Amino acid sequence: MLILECPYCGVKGEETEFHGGGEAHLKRFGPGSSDADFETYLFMRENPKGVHLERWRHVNGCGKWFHVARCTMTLEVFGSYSAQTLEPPKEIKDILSAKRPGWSWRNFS
Amino acid sequence: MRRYSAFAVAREAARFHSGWERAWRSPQPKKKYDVIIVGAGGHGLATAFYLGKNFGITNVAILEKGWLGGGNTGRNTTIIRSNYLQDPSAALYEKARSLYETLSQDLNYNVMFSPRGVIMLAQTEHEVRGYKRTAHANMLQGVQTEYINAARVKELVPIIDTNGPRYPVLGGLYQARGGTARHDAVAWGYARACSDMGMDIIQQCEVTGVRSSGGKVTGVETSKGAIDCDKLGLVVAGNSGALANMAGFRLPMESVALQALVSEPIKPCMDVVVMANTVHGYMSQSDKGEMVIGGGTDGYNNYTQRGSFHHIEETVRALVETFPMVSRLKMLRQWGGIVDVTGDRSPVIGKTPLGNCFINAGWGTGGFKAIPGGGWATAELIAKGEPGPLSAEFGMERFIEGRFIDESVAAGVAH
Amino acid sequence: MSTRLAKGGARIDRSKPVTFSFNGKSLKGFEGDTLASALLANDQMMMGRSFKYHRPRGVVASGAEEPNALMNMGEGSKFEPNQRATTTELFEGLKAGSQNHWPSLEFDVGVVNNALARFLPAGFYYKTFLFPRFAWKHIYEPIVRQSAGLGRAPDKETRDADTYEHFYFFADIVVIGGGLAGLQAAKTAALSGAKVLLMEQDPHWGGRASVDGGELDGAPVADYIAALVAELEGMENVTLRTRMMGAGVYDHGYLLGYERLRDHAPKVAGPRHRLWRIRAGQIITATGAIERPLSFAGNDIPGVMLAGALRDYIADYGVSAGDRVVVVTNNDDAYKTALAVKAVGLDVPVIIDARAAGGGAIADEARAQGIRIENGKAIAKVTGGKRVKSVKICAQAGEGGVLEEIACDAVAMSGGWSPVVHLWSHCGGKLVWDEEHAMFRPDETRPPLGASGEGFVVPAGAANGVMDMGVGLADADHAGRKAVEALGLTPVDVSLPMFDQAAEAPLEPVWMMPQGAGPKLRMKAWLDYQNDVKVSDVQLAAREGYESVEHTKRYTTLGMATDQGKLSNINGLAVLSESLGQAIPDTGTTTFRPPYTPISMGAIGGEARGEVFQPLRRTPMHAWHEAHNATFEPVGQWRRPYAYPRGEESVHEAVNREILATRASLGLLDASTLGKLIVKGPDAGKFLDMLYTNMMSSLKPGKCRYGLMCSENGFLSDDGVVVRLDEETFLCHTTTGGAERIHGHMEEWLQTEWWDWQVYVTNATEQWAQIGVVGPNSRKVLEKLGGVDVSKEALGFMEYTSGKLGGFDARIFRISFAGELSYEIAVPASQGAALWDALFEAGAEYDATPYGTEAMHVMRAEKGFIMIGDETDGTIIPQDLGLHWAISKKKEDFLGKRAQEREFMANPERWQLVGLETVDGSVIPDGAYAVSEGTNANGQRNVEGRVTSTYYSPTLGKGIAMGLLHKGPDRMGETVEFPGTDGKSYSAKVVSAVFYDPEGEKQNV
Amino acid sequence: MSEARSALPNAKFDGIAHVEDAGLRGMISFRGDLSASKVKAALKAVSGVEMPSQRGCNVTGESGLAWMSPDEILVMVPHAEAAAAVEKLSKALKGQHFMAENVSDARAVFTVAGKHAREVIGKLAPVDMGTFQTGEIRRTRIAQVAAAFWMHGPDAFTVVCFRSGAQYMFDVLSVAAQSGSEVGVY
Repeated sequence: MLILECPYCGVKGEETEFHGGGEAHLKRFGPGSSDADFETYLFMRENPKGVHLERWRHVNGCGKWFHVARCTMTLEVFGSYSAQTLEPPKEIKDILSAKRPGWSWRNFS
Repeated sequence: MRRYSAFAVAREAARFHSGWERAWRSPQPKKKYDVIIVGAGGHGLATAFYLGKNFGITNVAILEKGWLGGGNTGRNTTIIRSNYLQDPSAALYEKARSLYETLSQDLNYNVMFSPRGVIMLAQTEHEVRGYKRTAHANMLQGVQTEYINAARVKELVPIIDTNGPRYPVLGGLYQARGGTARHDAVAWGYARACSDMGMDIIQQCEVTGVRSSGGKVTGVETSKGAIDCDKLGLVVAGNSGALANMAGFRLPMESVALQALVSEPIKPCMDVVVMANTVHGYMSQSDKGEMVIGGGTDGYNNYTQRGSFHHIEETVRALVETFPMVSRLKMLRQWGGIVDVTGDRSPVIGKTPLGNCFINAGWGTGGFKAIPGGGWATAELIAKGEPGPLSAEFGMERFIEGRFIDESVAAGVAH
Repeated sequence: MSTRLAKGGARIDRSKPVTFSFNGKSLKGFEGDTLASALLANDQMMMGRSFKYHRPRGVVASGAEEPNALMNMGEGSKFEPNQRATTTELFEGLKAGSQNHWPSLEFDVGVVNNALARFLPAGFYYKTFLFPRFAWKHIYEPIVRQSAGLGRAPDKETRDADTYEHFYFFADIVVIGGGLAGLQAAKTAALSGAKVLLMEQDPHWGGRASVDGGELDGAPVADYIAALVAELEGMENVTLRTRMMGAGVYDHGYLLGYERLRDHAPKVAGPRHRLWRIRAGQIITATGAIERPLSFAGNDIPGVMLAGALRDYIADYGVSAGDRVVVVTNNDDAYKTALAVKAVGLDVPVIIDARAAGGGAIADEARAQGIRIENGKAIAKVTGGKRVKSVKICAQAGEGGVLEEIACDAVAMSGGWSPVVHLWSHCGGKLVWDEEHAMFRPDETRPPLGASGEGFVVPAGAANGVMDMGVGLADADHAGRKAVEALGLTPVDVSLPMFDQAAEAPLEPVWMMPQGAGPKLRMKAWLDYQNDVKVSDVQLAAREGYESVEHTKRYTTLGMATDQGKLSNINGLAVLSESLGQAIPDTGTTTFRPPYTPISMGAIGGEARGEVFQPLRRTPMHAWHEAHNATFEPVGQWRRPYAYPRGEESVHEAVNREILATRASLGLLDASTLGKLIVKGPDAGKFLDMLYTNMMSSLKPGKCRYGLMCSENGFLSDDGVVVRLDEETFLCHTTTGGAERIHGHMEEWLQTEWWDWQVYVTNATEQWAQIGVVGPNSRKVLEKLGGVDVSKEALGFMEYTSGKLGGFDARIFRISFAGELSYEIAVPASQGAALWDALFEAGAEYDATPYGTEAMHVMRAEKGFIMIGDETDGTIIPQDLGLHWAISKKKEDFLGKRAQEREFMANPERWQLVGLETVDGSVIPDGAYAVSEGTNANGQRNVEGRVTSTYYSPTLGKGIAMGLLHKGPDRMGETVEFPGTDGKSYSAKVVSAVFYDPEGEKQNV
Repeated sequence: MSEARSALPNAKFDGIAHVEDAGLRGMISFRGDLSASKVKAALKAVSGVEMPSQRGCNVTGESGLAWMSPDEILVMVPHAEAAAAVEKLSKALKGQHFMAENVSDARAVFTVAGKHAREVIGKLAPVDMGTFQTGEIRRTRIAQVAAAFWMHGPDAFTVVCFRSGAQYMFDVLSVAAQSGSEVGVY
C-alpha cells in the first residue's frame, strides 16, 4: 500500500486516494505519424525492473495529475513532480543518480 | 520412467517408499540444444512437452531461474474454463481445457482436473446480455456453455445469496466442464514427462543475456554459463519485459501484481467455481477445503510479488456480499503474483524481431487455464517457425494493425 | 489426567466460575481461562482429529501456534469453525465442539485412513486415482474432499449477525507485542518523544516473561511489568491496545492491526472485530519466540506437549497436563518445566536430555530436587492411543533400541525456540541462520524497505533471537533507539533493570530422535500435526526430487495448515536439508505471508455490507420511483427505474404500456443520471474539437449537437448532446455511467497534454435534476406550466433555452432520444422532485406516464439510435455504426483519428450496422450471431455478424433488432440466419435500422 | 414552487457521535488564477473571508472559502444567494479566464459532532485524525466515495459529498457512529 505525495496540494496520502495512470512522458503521435510510432505510443512500454517514471492522479483529492519516480523492485518512491513537463526535473534526476547510480530510463539518465 | 499407479504405491509401501525414483533429473546444461525454452513454468514445460510429443524434438533444455513451477503456475487460483467470447480465445482455451480432460493419463501424473463447473454470475442487465452473447458464440465455437437462470444458480451453489440487496443474481453463464486442477501438479507432471523424454530441466539457472548475430539468436548467457541453441522460446510471464530487453526488443506489456487468498479449510460447501465480475471476486473450494479467492490487480508496475491490501478488502467484501457465510470464515493466507498484461489483455504467442526467437507471454490473470493449449500452440510455432491456427491471431503484429482480441467486451462498459 | 490444581493461575479468577459446553457436555472453568486451559482442567486432553489420518489430537501449545485444538464455535448466525482453543477466552455460555470426525471425537470412522497410513504417503494422490478417467471427479475426489476440510461450513443461509469496522491510525512507531521486550522498546521510543502505538494479541501484558518467576531490579518480574504498563499508560503520546494482533506488514509502513473486541464478550453491543489500518513510521516487532517440537515416534499422541506450554498452563491457569510428566529436551529451558511440575507437587519421572553433556546449572538444580536426568538419551517411541501411556527410552546416538519404558501421562518436549519472524518477513525482511542457537533470526542488515528506501522494521528481544531476559531488555531498548533515530529524533537514555541469568549450557540441534531412527520410527514422527506430515514424508519428497523448499512444502503440505507451519517449518527444513546433504541456510525458508494468524473475513470487509456494501447513487426523484413500484436496474453506481409495473402487470407488459403511452401522448423519464460537464474558456471549442469526432467549435450558442467521443485507440467510448450555452461555455452531456469517466478523461488531456490551453471543466451532473418530457403532448404540458416560450418557432429541434418554467429555474433542451416531440428539462436538484410532481399534475389530463430505462431502450431502437454499451462494446469504431456523418472530415486531428487509419480499422470487411427484422415477427435472442457457411481453421462455425440490440416493439407489433453484419449496408433485403441457444434458428431480413418514423416527422413538429 | 430540498432533509443519527443532515448550502466551484489580486478581491467580496492558503478553509457561519486545488476554490454562501454570487463573480472578473459554477445542489452536507467525532471520521477516511485541526480542509475518500471535510468547532466536523451519495454517506457515518464502537484513542 503505497504512500504518495501530491505535489499540487501537498497531501501525503495512501494509494487509495490516487489512481495510477501508467508510464510517463509518452509522446503523442497523431495523424500523419507512422504505424510503428503510433504503436509505440499506445502500446510499447518500458516496464522496467528498477527506476520507473509514471503518472498518477490525486483522484480522491485535489484531482490533479502528477508524475512519480519509483522503483518497481522495492517500491521506493524517489519523488513526485509536476505533470506539466516533458522530462523529470533536475532535482528528481539528482535523487535518482544518488540512489541508483547509473540509472537510465528511456532516453533519460 | 516407472509408472505411477495404486499398485506401485502399494508395492512401495512394503518397503517404506524407499524405491521411488526422482520425478525429474537434475542435469548440468549441455553446450548446445536444438531448442532452449526459458522459463520452467506451466507454459514453458508444456511447450517443451508438446515439442517432444507432437514434433519429436527432444534435444531441449528448459532453463529456470528459480524452481520449476514457482512463478504464476504455483500462485494462481487454479480455475480452468474456456467460455471466452472471441473466436481465437475460445479456440485456444478450449483446446487447453480439452487437453486437461486427459492430462492426468497423458502425463501419468494426477493433476486432479476436476470439471466441477464454472459459473460467471450475471448481476446487471448488461451482464445478462453479455453472457447470452457469449453463450451464443460458444455454441458456434464448439464450447459447451449455457445461460442459466437465478434459480438454477442457487441450486448449483446453495451458499450463494441470489437476492442480495445490492446486486441480485439475475442468472449466469455456466460451463459444466470447466473446473479446477492442482496447479503444482500440472507443472510437476509436465516436468516429469519432459525429463523422461530426455529433456534437461535446469533449475537455479538464470538467463542473463541473449546472444544473437545477424538477426538470429545463437544462444543464451546464464548463471551456469553460455548455452547455444538453434531456436529460443521465451516463456517467462512477468519477466518477459526483462528478457525481451536482453534480446533487444520491447513488448506491449506491463507487469503488475495480482493477488489471491485462501480461507481456512472447512468441510465441502461449494462444488462449483463462481466468478462475480460486477463485484470483482471469484471463489472455489479446494479439495483441502480452503475457499480459494481471487482478487484484482494493482494499477501500477510492480515486481515484488506483493500487492496492496485494499484489493484484498474489495474482493472479500464482494464475496461476503455474494456468499454471506464467508463472513464467518477466516483468511489464512494471501499472496501475490506478477502478471504481464498486454494492451488488449489477451496473450501473445508469436514471433519476435529475432527470426528464431519466439515468445509466449502476456497471459495476464488467465494463464493457468491455458497451459496445455498455450504449450501446444507454442510448440507448433517453434517447431514450424510459423504460427498454426491456434496461435495465428495472437501475434504481436496485431497491435500495429489495430486488430485486438478484446475479452472485456462481454463485461463491457455501462450504458 | 489433566486437572485443575488447588492453587495458582496468575490469569484466572477463581471467584468467578464460568459455565461452558464442549461437544454438548456442560463444563466449568474460571474467568481468565482460555478454552484450552478450561478443557484441560476438565481432563479433556483430546481436542480434535488430524486432517489426513484423523488421528486423535490433544492440545500441544498455549498460544497462537496451536495446530490441533481447533473448534466449531457458537451457533446459528454466529457459528464459526476453526476457532483456536488456546486463544479463545472463556465466557459464560460458550459453546464449542471438536472438528473433523464422524460420528464423534471419541470414535471417528475416518481413522481408517490412519490404518492405511503406509499407503498414503506424501503426494500419494499424484500417483493414484488415475483410472478410469472419470473416476477422479465422480468417485475419488468427493471422498478426498469429505475426508479433508476441518471445521463445519457455516449454514448456507447464514448472514453474520455481528458487525465489523475499520480504523485508520497513524503513529511514529508501532510496537507489535506487549511482552517485556515490547514494553521496554515502547518506553524507550515514547520517552524519546515519538508517538507510539503498542499492541498485544493477548488480553494480558507481559507475555511469557512472568511465567518463570525471577526478579528484575530486585522486584518480581510481574511487578516490573505492571509498573512499566502503568508508566506507559500515563504517557500522552502512547496508545496501548490488548487483544490486538499485528496481522500483516505491507509496503510503506502499512500495518494491519486485528483487534478482537467482542470475541470474549459477545453479548455486549458494538463491533466484533476492528481492523486497524495503521501507517507506521517505524515498526518494532517484539513478537517473541515459539518453541519447537522434537521429532520422535508418537510425538502427536494427546498428552505430548511443548514444554513451555505445559508450564504456561501451570503458571497462568493453575492447570496440570498430567500427573507424571516426562520432559524431553535438547536445551536448558525445558528444565524449567520439570521444576514447575515438581513445584506443584506432581511427578517428573525423568528428564531425557539428548545432549551427551547434558544441561547447565539448571540441571544441577533439577537433580537437587531429586529429578532423574538421562543425558544423551532420546525417546524411541511414545505409547498410547488417545492419551500418552508411556515413553520408551533409547540412546540419542543410536537407532532406537529401547532401554527402558517409563509410564507417564504427559510428555513435555522442547527442541529449542524459534523467533517469530513473520512480521519482519512479510514485506521482504531477510533472515540469517544462527548456527549457535539453531534458528533463523532477522538479518538486521537486510530489513524490509519503506517508501524512502530505508528499513522500517526493527526486531526486538526474542523475536530478534535474543532469548535471555536481561539481554533481551537491552536489545529492546536498542530497537527503540534505532527506530527513534530512523525517524530523525534523538533517543533518550533509559536505565535498564538488572537481571541475573544463570549460565546455560548450549542447545544441541536435534532434528530426529533418535538420530539413526529407521523408517518405521520416522513414519510415526510428526512434523506438521494438523496436516499429518511426518519426517518420512519430507524425506520422500527429497528423494523424488522435490528439492526446493517450496516443492517440498507443496508436495507434502508441510506448513500449509491453519498454523502455517509455526511449529513445523524449521524442523521440516532441517529434515529436508539433512536429506539433501546441505546446510539449512542453503535450503532457505518458504515465504512468510500475511496474516500472522487467520483473521476474519468479516473484519476484512469492515462496514461494507448490506445497504452500504457499495455506494448506491440516487436521483432527487428516487423516493418517488420507490413509492411507485419501480423495478430498478443498476447502471454503474446509479440505480435507475427499469419500468413501473402496475397491479398485476408483468415488467414486460409495463414496458410495452409505457412505450405506447409515450408515443400516444406523454411520457416522463428521470434523466438526471446523464452526465453534465461544463467546459469553459477561450480554448473550449478547440478542446472539444479534439475530444469529439464532430466539429464542436462551429456550434452556435443556444444550439445542440449530438457528438461522439473515441478513445485514442479509436474505439467509440461515449456519446451525448453538446450544448453551447454561450460563446465560451459548453455543456457536454455524457452517458449515465460516463460522467466521472469522461470528466477524468478531459482533465487528463488538459493537465497532461494541452496544459497551455485555457479551459476549465466542472462536473455539474448532480447540480441538475433532468426530466425527459416526451410525446406528442409534451409541448402542451410545458406550455401549461408556462413561463418559457417552447413553441416550434421559439425553440426549434436541437435548440436550447432557459427561464422560469412554472416557477422553476429551468434549462430546456429540445432534443429527442425517442423520436417524438420531446424536451429535456433541467432544474437545480433541490427542485427536482417538485418539478417531477408538477409535471405529473399538469400532465394528468394527458395521461402522463413515467417510463423506465427499458422503454427508453426500445424507443431508441425503434428509431435506430445507437446505445453506448449495446451497439458498442469497446471494439467498435463510429464507422462500423454508419456514423460517418458525425466524423468531421475537416479536422486535422481528434482523439482516435490516427487509430482509425490503421489497417484493420480501415478495412472495408468490418461488420456494419443494419436493422434486422425476423421473417415471422419473433424476437431474435439477445447476443445471437449470424452464421455463414463452413468452419474456420480451428473448427469453429464461421460467423458474419451479430445482434447488438433486440426487442419486441409494441409500436410496430413485432420483433426488431439492430446488428452488425459483414458488408451489411450492401445487403438490404437479404435474409440471414441467427441460430439461438434455444435450438431454433431465427431468419431475419436485413433492413434499415430506422424502424419508426424514418422521415423524423414526429420529432420535428 | 415548493421549498428547495436537500437530499435527506432532517436525517439524524445518535451513537458515539451525532450525525445530521446540514441542509442546503450555497456552493460555487471557482476555478481561476488564485494568485491574481482581482480574483482574491472578488472572492473576498462574495464570501467575506480572506483567501485561504494551501488546504486551508476559512468559514464563518454559512459563508467561506475552501482551498480545493492550486486553481480551485470552493466558495460558500447561503443557499439562496448562490446564483447571485455567481453573477457577482462573473461581473467582477469579466474578461478574465475563470469558471464559477453553482454546484450547491450537487452536494450533500452533514455534520458529525461529539466527543468521538474524530474517531467516526477516522474509521472511514485514510487521514490522520490525530493531528487534524480547525482551519484545514481535507479532500479525500470516506469509505468508498470522494468527500471533503473540515472542522466547524471543537469535535465538530462538516462533511461534504455528492448529493447522489447522500444516503450512502449518512449510512456509513451512522454505522461508524454505532453505539459501543468507541475506539478511545482521541
